Amino acid sequence: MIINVLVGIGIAFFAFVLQTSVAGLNRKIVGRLQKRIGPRWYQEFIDIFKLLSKRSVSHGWIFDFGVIMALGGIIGTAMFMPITSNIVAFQDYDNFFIFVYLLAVGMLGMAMSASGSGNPWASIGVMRALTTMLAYEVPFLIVVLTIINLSGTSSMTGIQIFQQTAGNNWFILALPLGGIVGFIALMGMLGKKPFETYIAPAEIASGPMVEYGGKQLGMLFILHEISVWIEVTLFVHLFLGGATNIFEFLIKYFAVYTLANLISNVNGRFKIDQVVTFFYKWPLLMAVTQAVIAIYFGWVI
Amino acid sequence: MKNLFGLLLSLVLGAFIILALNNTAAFPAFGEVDLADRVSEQYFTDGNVAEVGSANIVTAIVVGYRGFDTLGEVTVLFISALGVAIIFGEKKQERLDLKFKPNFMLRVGSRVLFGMILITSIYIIFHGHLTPGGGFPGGAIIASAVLLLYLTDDRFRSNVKGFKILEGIAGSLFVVIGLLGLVLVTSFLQNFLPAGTVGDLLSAGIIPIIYVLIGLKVGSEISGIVDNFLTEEESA
Amino acid sequence: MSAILLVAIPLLVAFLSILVKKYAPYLLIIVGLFNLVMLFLLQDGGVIIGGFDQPLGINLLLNLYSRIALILINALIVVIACLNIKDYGKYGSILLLAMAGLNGLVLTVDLFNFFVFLEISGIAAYLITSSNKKPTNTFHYLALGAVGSSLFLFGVIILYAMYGTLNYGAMIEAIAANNNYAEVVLPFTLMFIGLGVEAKLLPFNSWVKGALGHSNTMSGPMIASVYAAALSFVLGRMIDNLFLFQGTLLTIVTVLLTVGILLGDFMAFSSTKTREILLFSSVAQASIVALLFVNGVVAWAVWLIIANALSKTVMFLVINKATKEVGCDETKSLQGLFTKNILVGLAFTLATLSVMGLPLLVGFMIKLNFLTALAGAGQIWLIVAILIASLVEGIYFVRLLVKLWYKGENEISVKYNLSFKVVFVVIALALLAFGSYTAPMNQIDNSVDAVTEVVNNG
Amino acid sequence: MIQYAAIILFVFGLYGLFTNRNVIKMIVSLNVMEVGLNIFIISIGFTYDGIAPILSSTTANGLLYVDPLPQALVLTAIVIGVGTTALGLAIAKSIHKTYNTFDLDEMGDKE
Amino acid sequence: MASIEYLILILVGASFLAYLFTKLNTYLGSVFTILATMFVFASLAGYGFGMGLDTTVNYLPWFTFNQTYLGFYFVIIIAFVYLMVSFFHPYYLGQYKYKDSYNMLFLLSLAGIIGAFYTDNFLQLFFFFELIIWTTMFLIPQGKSREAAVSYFGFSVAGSVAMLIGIFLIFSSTGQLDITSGLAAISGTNAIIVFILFLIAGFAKLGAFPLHIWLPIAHGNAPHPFSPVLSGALVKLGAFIGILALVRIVPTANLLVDSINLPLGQWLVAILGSISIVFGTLMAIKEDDAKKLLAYSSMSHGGYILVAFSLMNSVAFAGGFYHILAHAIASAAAFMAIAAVARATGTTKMKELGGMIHKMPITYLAYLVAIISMAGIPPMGGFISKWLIFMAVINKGMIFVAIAIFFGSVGSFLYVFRPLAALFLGQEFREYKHVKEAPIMMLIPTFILMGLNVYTGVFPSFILNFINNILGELGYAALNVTSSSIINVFDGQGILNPALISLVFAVGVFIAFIIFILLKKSRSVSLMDTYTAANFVHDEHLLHYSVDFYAPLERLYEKHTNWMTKFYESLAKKVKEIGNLGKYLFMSKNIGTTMLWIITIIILLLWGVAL
Repeated sequence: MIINVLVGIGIAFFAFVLQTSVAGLNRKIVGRLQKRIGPRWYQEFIDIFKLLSKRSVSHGWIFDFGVIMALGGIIGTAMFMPITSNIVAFQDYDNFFIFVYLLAVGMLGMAMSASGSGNPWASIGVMRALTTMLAYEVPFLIVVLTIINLSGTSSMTGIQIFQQTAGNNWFILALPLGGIVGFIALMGMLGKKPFETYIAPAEIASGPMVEYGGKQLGMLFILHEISVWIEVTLFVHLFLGGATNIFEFLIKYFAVYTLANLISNVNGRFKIDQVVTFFYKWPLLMAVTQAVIAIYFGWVI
Repeated sequence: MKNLFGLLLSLVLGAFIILALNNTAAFPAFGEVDLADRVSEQYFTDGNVAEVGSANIVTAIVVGYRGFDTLGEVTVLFISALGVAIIFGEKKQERLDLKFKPNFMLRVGSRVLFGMILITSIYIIFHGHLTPGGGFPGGAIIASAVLLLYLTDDRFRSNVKGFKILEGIAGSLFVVIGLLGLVLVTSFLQNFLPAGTVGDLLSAGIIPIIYVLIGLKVGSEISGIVDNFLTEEESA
Repeated sequence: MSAILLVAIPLLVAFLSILVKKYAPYLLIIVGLFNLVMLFLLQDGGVIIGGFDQPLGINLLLNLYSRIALILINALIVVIACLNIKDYGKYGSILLLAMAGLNGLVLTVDLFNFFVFLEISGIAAYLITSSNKKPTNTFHYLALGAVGSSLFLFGVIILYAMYGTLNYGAMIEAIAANNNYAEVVLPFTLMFIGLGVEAKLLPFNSWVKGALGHSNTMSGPMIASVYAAALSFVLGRMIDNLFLFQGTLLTIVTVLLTVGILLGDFMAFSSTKTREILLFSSVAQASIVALLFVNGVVAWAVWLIIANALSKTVMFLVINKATKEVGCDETKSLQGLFTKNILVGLAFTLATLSVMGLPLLVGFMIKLNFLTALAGAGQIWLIVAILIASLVEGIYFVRLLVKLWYKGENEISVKYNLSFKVVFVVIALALLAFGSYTAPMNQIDNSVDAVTEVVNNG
Repeated sequence: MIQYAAIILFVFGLYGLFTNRNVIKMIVSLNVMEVGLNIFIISIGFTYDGIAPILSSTTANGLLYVDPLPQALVLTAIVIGVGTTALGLAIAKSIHKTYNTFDLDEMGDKE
Repeated sequence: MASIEYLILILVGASFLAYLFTKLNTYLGSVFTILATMFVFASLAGYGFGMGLDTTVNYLPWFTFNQTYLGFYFVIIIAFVYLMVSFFHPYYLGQYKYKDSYNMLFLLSLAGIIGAFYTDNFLQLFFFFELIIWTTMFLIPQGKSREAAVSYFGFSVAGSVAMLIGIFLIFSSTGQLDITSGLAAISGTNAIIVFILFLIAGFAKLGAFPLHIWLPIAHGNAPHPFSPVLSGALVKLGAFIGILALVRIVPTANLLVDSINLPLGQWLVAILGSISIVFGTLMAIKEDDAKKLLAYSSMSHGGYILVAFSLMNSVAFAGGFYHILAHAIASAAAFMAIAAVARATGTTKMKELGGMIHKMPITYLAYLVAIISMAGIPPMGGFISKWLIFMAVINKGMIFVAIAIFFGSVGSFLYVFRPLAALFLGQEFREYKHVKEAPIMMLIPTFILMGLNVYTGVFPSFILNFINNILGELGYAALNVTSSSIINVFDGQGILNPALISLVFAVGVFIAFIIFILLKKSRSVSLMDTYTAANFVHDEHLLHYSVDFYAPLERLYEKHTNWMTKFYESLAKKVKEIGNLGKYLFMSKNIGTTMLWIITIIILLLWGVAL
């Protein structure tokens, strides 16, 4: 049992390192796009460790406890996540719904501490984050419903194995509409440009993060990096057939994150109710038609 | 318009009732009534007639066989008189001025007529069990006599108190006779006096007594009602 | 010592009471108690009057059914008399006559005699309603009552013409022997409508709104519980034994009664005056009782009549006393009535719950059993109608209770003297006790009101 | 024939009650109805060659009598009619005292 | 050897004693109520689990009791909620008008509940069902509004009337009056009608979609200590009736679409359940009064229960049963926390409250634990039941129900967070400076409920084993539950080990805590000292964001939120109109109309004979 926990912590640390470096690389790529060199690839590490070393301000015990609970929740979720179809901390216990709900614990912790800080902008930011979550969650879960229903299992490794078996191909090909909806939902989860209203710096003083500084902000950055890793790995395992070895995983991971980042950089930003109406119009429609086609008529490419 | 519709509807109702009665075989057509298949045939058997002893079979039924109905009926009149009194309230009453001043001749003449009317009513009451009539018509005639006095004399006030007492006593005597029947013989209102021979004055047991009581009661009640109608509160 | 005394003694005392005006109410109470004592001593059986047996003379019948009815009527009249000695003293003799009339009505087994007693109790009822000081309503009641009893007489005469007898038992045998349904429709319709007017069945009871809408502590309980109970008993006996309900007659009567139940409750739901709510609910209850008799559920109809009579007495007494002191019976003006007098409030609530048919109260046991009996007879649609009506009834009664228990804007203080409280508590406890201990309720069965020919003299 | 006339009279009484709004007229139509009914009751007992049910010493037995029972009943019915009419008129008088009109419509508004 | 009949008699006796004691002194009466409920709960828990209560009857001859696992499951939950709530009585009863009748009716309704669930006879079930309705109905007007009692009573009696019609339909068609054989015996169209009638009763009591108007009115305005009972315990009665219909009646309706393999009846119930989830969530997000918000949440959780019991397989049933327990505890805890705040501040409106955490931290923790369970987040019980329901729905592949369920679970996160942020967190208002934490007696139940929430979330095996007994009794395959995890029956792959999840979560928090401790200690600063972009604010009310918390979301559906209430109001108006029509037709002052009716009826009746 102890070994599994240690492996889990290893996975969580690996997640942090991988995502921070990939984020650094992406900053370089986006720089290149805008005809500038862009910062060093390890710039993200520097920012985080600079923040962690600073002495900051605290607005009461709930302010700190919320951050700890948030980061703890995200680390716990990451420990469950399988990297490839054979590297996983807790065999058979990596059920899909654990990730959806443990992410919610992270969200709850951050929301609590933000509201506890006493700054109205933080509460408004939290409200926006929750509304966006309500928006992208439902279409995403419908597509996942189709995947679980087809693959017959709700554990992540099971779904990977199902896609890797000879007969059927990746879900992004098998369920094209589902893949598109999954990617749009991923953009929402990551808070990339079109759906960035709740954490965008230009919006009301970067929403929930307004009162943080120093180690709290650093910890929130770590939280952000690990949650991005979880969401992207989820997308990889669900739609791109997971990975048999670590290198395949890294390539797929890098491809998905860079694509999402590139799309994000060319987009504007939705207002909050536009986000909700957008998600409940096209993505939900596509997800439902995909589900109806896949489950009722059984046409899976 | 509404009246026309009402008339039409009532005519339809009447027609329906008539047709319904025609269609039912058991309902005897007018006139072809056969006493045999009715209970009233037994009223004529000699045994029963002798037992009740009243020549006038209707009176035999009214007071003899179905005396309880008559008791009920007398109560109806009693309660109407009582009701009329209550509705007009208990305060002292005085004559309603009818703006009609009778002259002397009328006032005296009516006194004479009053006596004659009384005699006829007494006759009718006492011969109840022999000839048609009896307590009720007799009482009504007494009341009409009192009404005559009221109409002809605008200051005349009958002795209301007296009528009330007479009414009360007559009614209770009627019930007492009934109870005597229960005590002396077997059942309420049963004839405990000898029936006598059919046809002569002192026959048919308690029937004439009851009829006299009824006559007195009806007479006093109706005149009480007449008094109530022709008076109004004391405007003092 | 025969059942005739139950009618004769009140009549005798009534005739004497006009001589001694002041003591009429006390005489009434004495006679009432005497009747109650008599009722426990008399044994069952027929009574001959005038010395002649059944076909010629009139006879009365005292069986368990009429004994229950008489005990209920006399007891309630005594209770109402005791409570109204002070302000309605002068109606003592009227109540005596009403008692005589109702006793006669229940006892007699002769149709014409039944008509006479119907008339006596009717006129007594008109005079009782005249105590409300609303002559137009009394006139309305008188006119309808007269029409009703004339129709009834018409029906009786047609029956006499057909079968030659006026006695109940003989008539039933003659009809059974003849067994021709078509010819019996006309008399039974007329008699049913005649009785329907008095028993407050729906299309014929427009007088109820006037009579009970402005009732007082004497006329309210008298009309709503004593007269209603007596007429229901009598109507029930006639429906069960005499009336031959088949074919179109049965369907139309059932439709009339069901519409009566539903509309009664809807009308109560839509009215805001408290007395109107109570009177419409008693219209609905009367139709339910009639419906039960038509479907042969006699035992539980009897208990329903008793329970309704008791609860309506309490409710009308409470509301009429409050209206007299407050002046207006709108639910808004009576708000917060029970905040001061908790005991009266408790009794009123228990009575209302029993009428609604909620557990722990006798009303529930009765409702459940008669519905089961109806289900046994396969009358699902009647059950649906009754239950929907009881749902609407539940809502408007709760709306009333909630208003009465909690203070409104203006403060009202109504004082109930001790005798009122004693009566309320006794009735409320009876409703509660029989709600759980229902053993005695199962003694009587559906044949309780059969008119038997047993005759013994005296 | 008289029986049909009686029924029609009864129905006219009902019609009177049904359309009139004047209290006195209603009492009158009530009486018309009761008279119609009483005549009907009498007509029930009538036989064509029947004589009045009075036994007199001169008449031999074996004669055909009219049915005495309806006549007894009608006696009671008439008296009851009188009772109700008396009460009705009393109430009419008290109505007149309070609303000083006999027409039910006019007094409708003075609740 | 406790017997059910003794329990009921003791409770009835205790209720009268409570009436007398409360007349003497409120505190004494309430403590007596607590002892009475505790005694009943203890004897129930002691003997009940092993079905040990004897069912002999000697004082109430016509009652027959029998024990079922299903009945006991409900009784123990409801009795537990009653016990927890009774701790609140000493502090709240002071300000109510009819204190003594409060305690009496409280115990009487508990007696009704015990009777209702321990019977196999329909009429007896109806007897206790109605007893509960009217005893609780009299408690509601003691709170803020009077009309609440009327609408509560109206809908509950509508439900019980439907049930009674169903019972009599069964009785007239099969002659059976006991539940198990009665429900099994009916078939054909009767079965469908009874199914619908029982569901109307279930929906009315659960406050599910078509019959939900009374829920926010009754729960929102009920007296503070009574709302937890209303939403935690009494709503479960509807679930019980719903189970009778959905599980016991053999479905005869044809299958809708073969791929969903659900009978039409069950499918419609699932759709209605999902509509009430969505409707409840949307209305809860918009609600400003905390208690009304929680009422809408009970409505949407009622929808979950209905969906769970309409999927006809053991995993869904297990999820449904577990959800009944989890929701009962969570909503009772949440309502009690709000009640504690309401006692201290006097209002439950979120506009007027803020920053309660600083003065009432324990109540805050209780509320936090409760809403984590309500939102279905892992360490708490709500997650397991929601997980089971999700797995069942996904396996059945019902898409539209799935939309509603996912929307409901995410939406529940939104509306439970709203009171947390607006009520507890945010700025601390000046006027609530004097507010103290709830007294010890009130904190005992909150601690117990917190512990129970966590226990049901982390070690579900004991409860799931008991639920397996129920499933066995209902004739469904048991769920294979090992000591630590639930093996999902569908594919053997979906395994859930709640203990492991909590452990991993704890490890994560521990790591985060170490990171936090190692770094420099941050300077603590007052709540007013926040980044306000240079405009200086003195009044903390301005810095507290709580009004229209989800403004952008509310704007989307603001206009058409009360069409259901309008429907019921028009229904009531229709009945009034029919009443007035009846008065005009039959009760008019002139005698002509009645005469008209008499004449027409005679003509009608003579139609056959005369012509």
